[in-house]
Amino acid sequence: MAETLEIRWHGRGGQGTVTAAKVFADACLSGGRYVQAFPEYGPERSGAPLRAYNRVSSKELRMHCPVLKPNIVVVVDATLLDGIDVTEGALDDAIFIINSSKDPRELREKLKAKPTQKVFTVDATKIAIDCFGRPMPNSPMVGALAKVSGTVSLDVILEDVKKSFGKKFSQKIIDGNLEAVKRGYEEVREG
Amino acid sequence: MGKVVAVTGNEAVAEALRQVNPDVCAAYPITPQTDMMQRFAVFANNGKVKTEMILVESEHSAMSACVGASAAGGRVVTATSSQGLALMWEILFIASGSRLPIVMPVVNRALSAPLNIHGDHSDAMGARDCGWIQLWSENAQEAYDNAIQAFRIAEHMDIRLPVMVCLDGFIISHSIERIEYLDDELVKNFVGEYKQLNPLLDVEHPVSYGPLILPDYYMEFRRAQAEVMTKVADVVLDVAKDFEKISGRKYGLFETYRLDDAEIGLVILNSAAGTSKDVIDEFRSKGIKAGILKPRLYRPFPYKEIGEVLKHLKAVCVLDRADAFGASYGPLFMDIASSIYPYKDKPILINKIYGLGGRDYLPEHAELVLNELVEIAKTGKVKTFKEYIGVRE
Amino acid sequence: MKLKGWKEVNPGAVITEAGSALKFKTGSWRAFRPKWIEENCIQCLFCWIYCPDMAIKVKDGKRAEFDYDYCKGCGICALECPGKKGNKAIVMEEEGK
Amino acid sequence: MATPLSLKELSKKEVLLTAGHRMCSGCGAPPVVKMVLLASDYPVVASNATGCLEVSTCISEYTAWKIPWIHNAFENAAATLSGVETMYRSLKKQGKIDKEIKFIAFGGDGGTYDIGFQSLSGAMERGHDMLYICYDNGAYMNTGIQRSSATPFGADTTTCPAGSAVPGKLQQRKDLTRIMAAHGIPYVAQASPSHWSDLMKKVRKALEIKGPKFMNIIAPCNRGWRSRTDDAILLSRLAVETCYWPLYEIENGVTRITVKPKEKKPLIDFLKPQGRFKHMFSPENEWMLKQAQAEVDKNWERLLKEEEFTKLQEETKE
Repeated sequence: MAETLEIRWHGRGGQGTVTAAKVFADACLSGGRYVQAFPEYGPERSGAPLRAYNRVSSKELRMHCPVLKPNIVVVVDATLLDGIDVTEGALDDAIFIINSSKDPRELREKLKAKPTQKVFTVDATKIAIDCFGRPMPNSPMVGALAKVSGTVSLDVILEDVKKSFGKKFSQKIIDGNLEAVKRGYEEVREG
Repeated sequence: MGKVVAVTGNEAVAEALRQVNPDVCAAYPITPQTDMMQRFAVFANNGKVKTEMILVESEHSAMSACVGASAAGGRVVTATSSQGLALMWEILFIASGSRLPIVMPVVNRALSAPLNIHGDHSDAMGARDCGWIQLWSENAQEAYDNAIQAFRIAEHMDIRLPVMVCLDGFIISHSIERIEYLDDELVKNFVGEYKQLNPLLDVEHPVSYGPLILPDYYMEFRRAQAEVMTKVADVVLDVAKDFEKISGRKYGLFETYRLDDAEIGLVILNSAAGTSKDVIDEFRSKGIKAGILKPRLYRPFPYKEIGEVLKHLKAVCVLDRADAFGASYGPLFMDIASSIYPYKDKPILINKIYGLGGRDYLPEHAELVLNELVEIAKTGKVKTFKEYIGVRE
Repeated sequence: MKLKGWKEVNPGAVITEAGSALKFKTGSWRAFRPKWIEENCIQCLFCWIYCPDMAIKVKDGKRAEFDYDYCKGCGICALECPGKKGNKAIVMEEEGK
Repeated sequence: MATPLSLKELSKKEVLLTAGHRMCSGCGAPPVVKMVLLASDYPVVASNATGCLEVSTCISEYTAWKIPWIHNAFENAAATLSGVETMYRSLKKQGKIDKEIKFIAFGGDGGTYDIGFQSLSGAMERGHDMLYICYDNGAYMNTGIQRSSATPFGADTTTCPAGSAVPGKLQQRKDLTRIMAAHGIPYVAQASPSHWSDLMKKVRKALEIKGPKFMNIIAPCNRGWRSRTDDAILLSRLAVETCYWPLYEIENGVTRITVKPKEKKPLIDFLKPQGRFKHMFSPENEWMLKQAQAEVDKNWERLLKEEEFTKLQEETKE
């Protein structure tokens, strides 16, 4: 892992993207790391494209502005790829993680990713439906990000998801989400 | 070491307020403060604090109720932002003039019109001379730490003045950051028991608050209040010393970053100071002697102390996240200019207005300003003393 | 009276001496002076309850003399006085006569 | 045991608003405050809106108050007292205070009907255990007799002067007592210092009821009303007898007229002694007198019906 990892999330309002960034930040706290998670602030409207950001670092994070040169770009909704340039500012060795049932190679072409950049996909929506019956891809995406970034182990991320769901949700929903994180972690693949 | 968590600035300050456990809290919603008081209300309604909530019908009544509750004889908090602070304006002066130690987090936000809910410093800057102490915070950790220290400062028997704890709207209030919480017991002991002074509820010793003071005495009361302000800095430093003992975190009247041997410097408040520090490191690695001064105690402003640390620089840019319409310069600039005014040899000062209404302050902005300062330091020539940055032409 | 300097004033202008207004005599405001005619007084105490200036002394539930230190001479007491058999127990006279 | 409401017994109590205050000679407000404070056998903490009462009773180092008292600003006597009362509840709950204390706010009509209306409405809705008392003299007297929403129809004030084009205030006064009743609070009443016993009974009753209470008390101002310095009590009595200012209470939704005039006097008996209504007596303004009387009649009739109706409703409940 680079000294400071900067992540940019692309999603739509109502998909839980901001929550995903928060859960990920929480999980990264272990090992004395510094973390940040914040959305691009604006009126949050269901369905509207939005961005959220993470920074994870072994040293104090002082930067308080959006991530402009992400190491990792997470695309929670592949339909965004048609309207938004998710590669903007991405570093030459950036990693893209996209929620899609398609072959990563196909998306690599669509993104016009540089040879030095890596493209991963995970069918997060399908996993979510399988696991808890709702098309909320954030849990599997957190799992996939944990795996690809190498920042957190599966155990830690599962523990954290469990904690963040707290008492607000039924055991069934929590178990479903844990399964979804696990499958996201296991099923993300590179192309 | 206390508990390490990843939380928003609002959450962190709400946690500080829970640990302080005030007697009364007045709350009224306004973005981006709302979820701080919301979180506190959850503590109150779940019996996690002894605090009685007053869910007022406006910020004006929030501050009015705080004045009543504080005069009654107990520890009082409220929080606000922007228009809410503006609506309180009248009563802010009454709180300080009556010497009531109310603590109020202010989640900084722009003022209307046009309507904007995002972070800038126009609200607190507008209230800077209302007799309140102001502590400013770069990040969630500082906001949490300042909130706890604020009670000790406000309630100090030599001071008895209200304190605002400023943090940037959204950038800090709504962003999740790693912070370290202190243990409940430590905070409780640190702030200590509330000490009453002329409590209204002491019916055996009736007092009258809020007399009409005619010209024969008004100036004497104002002069006395001005005198209290001169004692604040020492108390802030004493409280910081005690706070360091329980937290390991050091606070002063302001923070200097690589400023000692610097030739050029930035003066900047709150969250943008952090972003600037990373850029300063880049310039230092290129051999450019740059540093930062970040005020913490903004009111009363430590003119002398700040003048001392800035006087040796060649060129300084003061970055203001608020404009002072019709004045030549932004509010922070005017204070910095006053600080270095007494010195014969002093840096050239320029002023940039940035980040209004939530406009991002990016590293490139700091770079731009630092490059300009390098040039000014070299040539002694200034093109523009004040200008907006990050604005479209 | 010597006025205090700024170092001597109370913090926050709080007044800690309850009822200190008693030191401020308002008797000089009076242009008309109420006169109590005790023989016409039925001790109804209307004057006492209606007096805006707390300028009627009472002792053990009985009316006593006016407190001319404070009486502003409004005449409410005289107007409201029922008197005895049509004779008022309070009449107003020009001050200084 | 509570002090009997006889003047003999009451006169043995200390009056907690002292002499040496600087209200105008013949002002109707101090008797109101005196009666309110005498009515309470509990310790009272008061707040006071900016206004005549406030500036005249607490100047420089002189306070006429022998109870804890706070003036904050013009529009926030209710909000301020709600803060005091909340701190009381907090400290009581914590065992830091054990006394039974009552909380009373005083405001003039400007500070109550107008600028302080939001603060009052909010405090009442929140259910604070306090009594708000409006001493209503029908204009901004402290600043020099400007019209307020409590100024009666026709009155000549400095901002609605009786001119050749506009003959004084052309709007009816706001019926604040009824508005406060509409808040659904447990006790609302109207009182007059002329009827001291009725006034004090109402204060007593209010203080025994937990929750927010409101009393509207007429307080003549001889400067603003342009009347004599000795007629404050007389005019407040005429206000009652003409049914311009009916004495009634609404307790838990039940309306009761506490003083019914034996003979309802014509409104002009109340208007005539006051210079502020003088222009209404000129021939071309006859319509104003008629309209003012009609309004009083209408309100009085409605109040009588309301009394009957709410009584009936209460009886059917039982």
